[in-house]
Amino acid sequence: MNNSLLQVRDLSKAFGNVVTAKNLNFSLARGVLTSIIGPNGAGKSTLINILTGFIPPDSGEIIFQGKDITREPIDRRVRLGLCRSFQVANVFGHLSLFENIAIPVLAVERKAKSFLRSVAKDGEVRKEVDKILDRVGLLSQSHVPASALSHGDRRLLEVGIALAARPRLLFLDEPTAGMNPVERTRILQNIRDLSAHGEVTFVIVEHDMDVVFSLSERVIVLYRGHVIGDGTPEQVKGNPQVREVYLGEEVT
Amino acid sequence: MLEVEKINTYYDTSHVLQNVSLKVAAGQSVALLGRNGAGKTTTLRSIMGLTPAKTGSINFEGKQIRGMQPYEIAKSGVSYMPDDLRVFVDLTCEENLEIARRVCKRSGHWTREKVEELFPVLADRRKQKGLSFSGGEKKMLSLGRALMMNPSLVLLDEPSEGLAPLVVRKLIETIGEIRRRGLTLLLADQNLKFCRQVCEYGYILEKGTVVHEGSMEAIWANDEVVKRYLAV
Amino acid sequence: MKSNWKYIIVALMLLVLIGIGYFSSRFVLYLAMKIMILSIFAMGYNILFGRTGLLSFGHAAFYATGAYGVALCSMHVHTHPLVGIMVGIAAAAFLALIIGFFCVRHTEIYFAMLTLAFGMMVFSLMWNLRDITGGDDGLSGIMRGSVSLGFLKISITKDSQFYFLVLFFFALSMLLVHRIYQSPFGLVLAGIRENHVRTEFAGLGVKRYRLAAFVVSGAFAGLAGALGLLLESNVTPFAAHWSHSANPVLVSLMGGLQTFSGPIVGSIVFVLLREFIERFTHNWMLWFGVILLAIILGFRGGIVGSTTQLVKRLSKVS
Amino acid sequence: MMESLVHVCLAGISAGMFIWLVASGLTLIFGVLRVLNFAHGSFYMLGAYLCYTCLKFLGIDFWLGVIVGPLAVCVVGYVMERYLLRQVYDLELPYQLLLTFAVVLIADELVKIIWGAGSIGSPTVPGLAGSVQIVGRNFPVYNIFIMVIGPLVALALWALLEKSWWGRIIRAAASDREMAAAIGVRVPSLYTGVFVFGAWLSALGGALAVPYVGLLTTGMGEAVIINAFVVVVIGGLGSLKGAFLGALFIGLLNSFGTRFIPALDMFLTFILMGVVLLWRPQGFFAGVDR
Amino acid sequence: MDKPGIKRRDFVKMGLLTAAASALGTGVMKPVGLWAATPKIKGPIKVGYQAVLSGTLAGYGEFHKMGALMALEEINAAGGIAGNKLEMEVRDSTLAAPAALQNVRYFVDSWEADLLAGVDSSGQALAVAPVVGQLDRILMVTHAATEKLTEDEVFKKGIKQVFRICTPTYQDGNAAAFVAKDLPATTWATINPKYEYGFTTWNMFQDTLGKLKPGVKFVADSWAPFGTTDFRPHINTIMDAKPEGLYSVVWAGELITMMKQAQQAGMFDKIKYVLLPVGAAMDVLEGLGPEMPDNIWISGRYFFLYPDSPQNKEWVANFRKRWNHYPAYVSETAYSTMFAFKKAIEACGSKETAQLITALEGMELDSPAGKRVFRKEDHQAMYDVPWGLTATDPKYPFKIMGKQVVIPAKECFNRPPFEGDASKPPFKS
Repeated sequence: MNNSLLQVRDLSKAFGNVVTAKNLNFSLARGVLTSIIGPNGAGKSTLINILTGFIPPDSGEIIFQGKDITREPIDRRVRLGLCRSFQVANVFGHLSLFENIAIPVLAVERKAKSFLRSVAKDGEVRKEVDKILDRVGLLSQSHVPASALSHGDRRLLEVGIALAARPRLLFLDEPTAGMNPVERTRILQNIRDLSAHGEVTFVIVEHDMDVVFSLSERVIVLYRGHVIGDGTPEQVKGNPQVREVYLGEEVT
Repeated sequence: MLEVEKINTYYDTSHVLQNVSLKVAAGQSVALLGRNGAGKTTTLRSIMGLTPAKTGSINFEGKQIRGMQPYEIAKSGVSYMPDDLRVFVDLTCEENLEIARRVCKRSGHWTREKVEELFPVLADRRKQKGLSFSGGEKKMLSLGRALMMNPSLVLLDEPSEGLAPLVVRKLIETIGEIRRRGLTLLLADQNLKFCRQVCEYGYILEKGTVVHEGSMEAIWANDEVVKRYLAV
Repeated sequence: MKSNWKYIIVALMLLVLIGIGYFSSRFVLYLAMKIMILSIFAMGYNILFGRTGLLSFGHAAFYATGAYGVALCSMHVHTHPLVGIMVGIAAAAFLALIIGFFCVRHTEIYFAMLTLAFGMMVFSLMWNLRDITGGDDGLSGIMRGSVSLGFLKISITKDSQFYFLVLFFFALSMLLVHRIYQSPFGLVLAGIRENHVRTEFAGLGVKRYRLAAFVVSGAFAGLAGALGLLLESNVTPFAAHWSHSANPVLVSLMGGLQTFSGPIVGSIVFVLLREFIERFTHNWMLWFGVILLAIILGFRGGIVGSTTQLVKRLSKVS
Repeated sequence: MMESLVHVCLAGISAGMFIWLVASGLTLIFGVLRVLNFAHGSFYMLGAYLCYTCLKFLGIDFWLGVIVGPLAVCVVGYVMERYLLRQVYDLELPYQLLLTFAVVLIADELVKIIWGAGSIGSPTVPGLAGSVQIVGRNFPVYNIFIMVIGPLVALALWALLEKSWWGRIIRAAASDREMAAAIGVRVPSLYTGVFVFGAWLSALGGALAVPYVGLLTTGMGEAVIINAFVVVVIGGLGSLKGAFLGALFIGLLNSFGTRFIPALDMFLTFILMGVVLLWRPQGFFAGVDR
Repeated sequence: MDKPGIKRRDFVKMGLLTAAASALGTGVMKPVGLWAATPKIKGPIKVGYQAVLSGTLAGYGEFHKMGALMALEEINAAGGIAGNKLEMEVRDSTLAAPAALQNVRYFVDSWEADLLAGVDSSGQALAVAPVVGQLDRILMVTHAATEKLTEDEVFKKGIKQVFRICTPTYQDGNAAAFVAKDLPATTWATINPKYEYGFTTWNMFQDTLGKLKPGVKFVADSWAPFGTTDFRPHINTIMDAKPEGLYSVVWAGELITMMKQAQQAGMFDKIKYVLLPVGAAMDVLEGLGPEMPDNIWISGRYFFLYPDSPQNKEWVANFRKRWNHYPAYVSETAYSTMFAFKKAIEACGSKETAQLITALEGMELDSPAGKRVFRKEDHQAMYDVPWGLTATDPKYPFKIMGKQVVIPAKECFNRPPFEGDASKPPFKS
């Protein structure tokens, strides 16, 4: 278990009488690109929300890099290296791309509290921001406000912000939704590169099966708060239960 | 009955629907298929006028309804069951049903008694507020509310989602019952098998455009399409 | 090109202000000081309101604290205006820290109502602690001591002398606020306004930054209050009343919320408008209300915001 | 002591009912339209002045004044919603506050121009002028009347919202505006209707306040609006039951506070407001409501 | 974001430049005395008048205006002051100190007023006094009553530019005690405004009455904040204490409300002796109409039926003809202010402040309210105001001051120099 980055023990969460996570147990290994899939309402988003601190679980523990973070606030988790991107592009609308990326960069470099130095003049920050903007292919639009971006570009920016926080473990919630093929290729290439470097361990929640199966080393299938499939893409593809929930149960 | 032609819909600047066209004939039941985020919900919302389409035309019973207010569209005979159901939590079950009939002022087959006949559980919970309903009950209530408007076209978003197999089977029967009353259906669902049971024709959406259309049987038989756009 | 223009505008403005200090009549000086003091209040306030997106209805409490701070300091401790101003700022910032600690737990209307409640508590404290604050009569006749810098003693007794002290603090505040807006801290605040969830997920404790913004804006309110006291040599508890808190809100909205110069332009319009309307009619509130309506309905984004957009549109056309 | 306690209670309840009459409209408007209407106090003032005018100059009976005055205010409410507020629904809260604030300035000044600047002592209402003796001390009949009217208005509002179809539609639109539109509710018209109705309630409060306060002044709206705001906040923004109980509570708190801890006076109200917002932002009586 | 083009260094430079200019300015600059007084009477004589014209007390401003305007018309019709036209501008003081200060500065520095008058609240008067001193213009206070204005600002701090034509708090506090000492009541209570005016007058009343009639008890005090519309809790407090006498300086609209509510609660059945030092204000009497109970002790800063002199009668008649109103006390003080100015200017032949101060100090003025003398030490106008019991008179649609007693001002006003044995009203031991 040394290689385990994040461990989830007996995690449960219910909203009223709707159970969205029921005694979940799994661990995520460092460097293993994992996908979480499942039909609508399977509890994928809730799971990410719980793991990243957005929603407190009813019971269970979350261990990140050997540290119990179940009760840690969001910003602490982020600083420990646990970050996420959002399903709907969740960017700073009126701010320029540079500023969008600069916010997490400043947080990482612990410069966010400084109130008299100019952000624009900080060479280190500039370099880091430019590097990330370049990586997601938006460097040329550095001064454009995020709200003026196309949908796909905004998703790229979204992932860029998440990356800028220098996470060890990064949850990407539908990173390619609404992207055109070029953008999609770029983002996938990025994920592959970073994953191969071992800098970031990715966990992806996706509906696009092409993405899931071309990227992942491991796939976890959730259904109604339970894990109903877990393994390599091939294993999951062959799992009859998984096929069942995806195409609908036999109803005749 | 319903002719959607090349509509384009945006959320802010993101171009969600791109030249979506589809047709629903009177009495027909049509499925919108596709994975999450493909644009199914947006298509239904555009027809309902909730997220108005910027360009294109939506023709309903010979009338252009694109650009009309949602309440006008509702009064002209389109009703809508959203995927998140959205029953009025502050109203009792009975009020939820009756309000639709009263506001819409369309007469027809559906009365509260008929709806309660269709979903007996609603009769049991007549005086309870919508807040206390379980997911399945809310679904029936939301569907019942849509019927109470006595529409000629019903838009159903994810009717089978989150329902146990037994309930899905019941739902198929119910939809059959509804259709016998002469209603036209346009439903968006991910569950191919379910759609096959209740619809004749299907459109597959992917990234905001229609990528495939055909009779449900043809879609069902087309393994490649299913694999590519719908399955794991 | 564009940046040069802004540089020139600021330089021109300062030149004009210096010119006013030397050549204009005492009433113009007085109005200019009022405008500058209100600008300091509003610029600081806008760090919280326009920048961080939090609407406070209690900032008059900090203004009043700054004013009472100077008054009490010069009555009981020392008449040095700079010492008084420091005391005023410190007192206001400290109060803002305490009140802010509770208020930043909420946002939007709950935040506004909470600041209203705390502001009115401060108001009634100032009203009731008669031995210290002079009750509703307030403290008056606080004379300005001279600014002594050890080797140099500058008299500010006359308005024409005091003007330059106000101008100095106005320029300093502009510089500071501008720096804050350019700084990482300012950027984080804008991030909180745009998307506080995302800011949290950038690894930043949003509440602490909100509190910091609250304290900084409270400190500016304190500075404004301190200068206001030195100008008027008087303060009453009404300075802490919620209706006084409405002033910076009005000024920011009139000028333009998300602009640096909005509060300044708003202050100019606010003070001059009132002054001019009153010269024509005793029903000044009626016309003030009508003009306010026109600004809200006609100039969304405030005067500065709308003008900038108009200029942009025109320059695109040509 | 008994005598004192009873009268402190009575004073508190009647004051509470009086606040309630004003706060009910404010709560209703906030609950449905999500607009904090600063100009609510102006409706109150206009209601009072118009009722007074009917009473004094047109020679109409007070009761007719209570009906006619608020109805005239409805017209003002209609114009304000239709031509002003509707422009700013999509803008942020501060703009709405500013707009309604501008209306307050205009209304105050217009009242001054029309009715004059001085405060006007109002005539008493025939039939409700006297006092009755309750445990050794006089208590005005009119206050008893207010104590009856308050709950009656609450009851009528409750019946309207819970039992009438219009009320159900309002509740539906309040809980889900978009879905209400999708079942055929003309939401903009409904909003106008609710706003006008809220204005009517406030003006009714103003009309009934004429004999209660005994005085009409420009700016009388501002005097009640803060208390009404406090009530709306501690009742849980938008909850009518909460506002009713909140008003009663504030009335009693003021009465007992003035009698037994006079040093705190308005401090008390704002401490309560702060505590409620920190401790139960959903409203002091949220549990009671649902 | 904003002003991205401005480089840091540029901004610093600009700051330094400003700082340098500031230093230079304070060191070298001498203000140009545009406002310096004219050596001889030249051109019109301008009076800047401020009173509250908005909010709940706006009615007072209107009454100020009526009196001042009437005087202005009369003076100009009779050839002005020393042959010069009298001009007046009226501004809204909004009852707030900052507005009062701005008005004063506007009048003097922009409109170039020669004289100032008005001011309603004590807070405003105290705020304005030092500024008036700096601006060196005469200010005649026509409504604000705080004794601190004349004792502290004029007498102690020597702000000689300030005068007051209306009665101060002594009339409301001390004079009331003189009335109370002859009443059989031995226990007194108050509902008073919860601000300095209320506190001061109640203290004066207690002090003076305590000395005039040892053994009286003050059994309850209830303090109504500004803007109180519901006095019932306060009435309960008082009734619980069962006093024989009630003293209250609650004024204007609030007094109307209080009286109505006290009447309803039957308070006047139980408390027979009620003293309302500002109850004889016309807005109160007219506002209450027949609802004002009989036999309540009322006074004011002027009451239109006193003195019974031809001058007063004629004035009241003229006022009614001009405005269709009975004159309020602020109308009288505003009116008399203009004539005080006229007399002083004509006496010294100048509108220069220093000379006017000398002319005004000790000056006697025959006014509708009777003979006024501006006390030299503290610039307080000494004149007598009646106290009386409310009574019904079929000639008037409101209660008037019936049986009247007059406590001479010099009996009940504090005497300069305000310290030592003579600091209290002279007691007939």
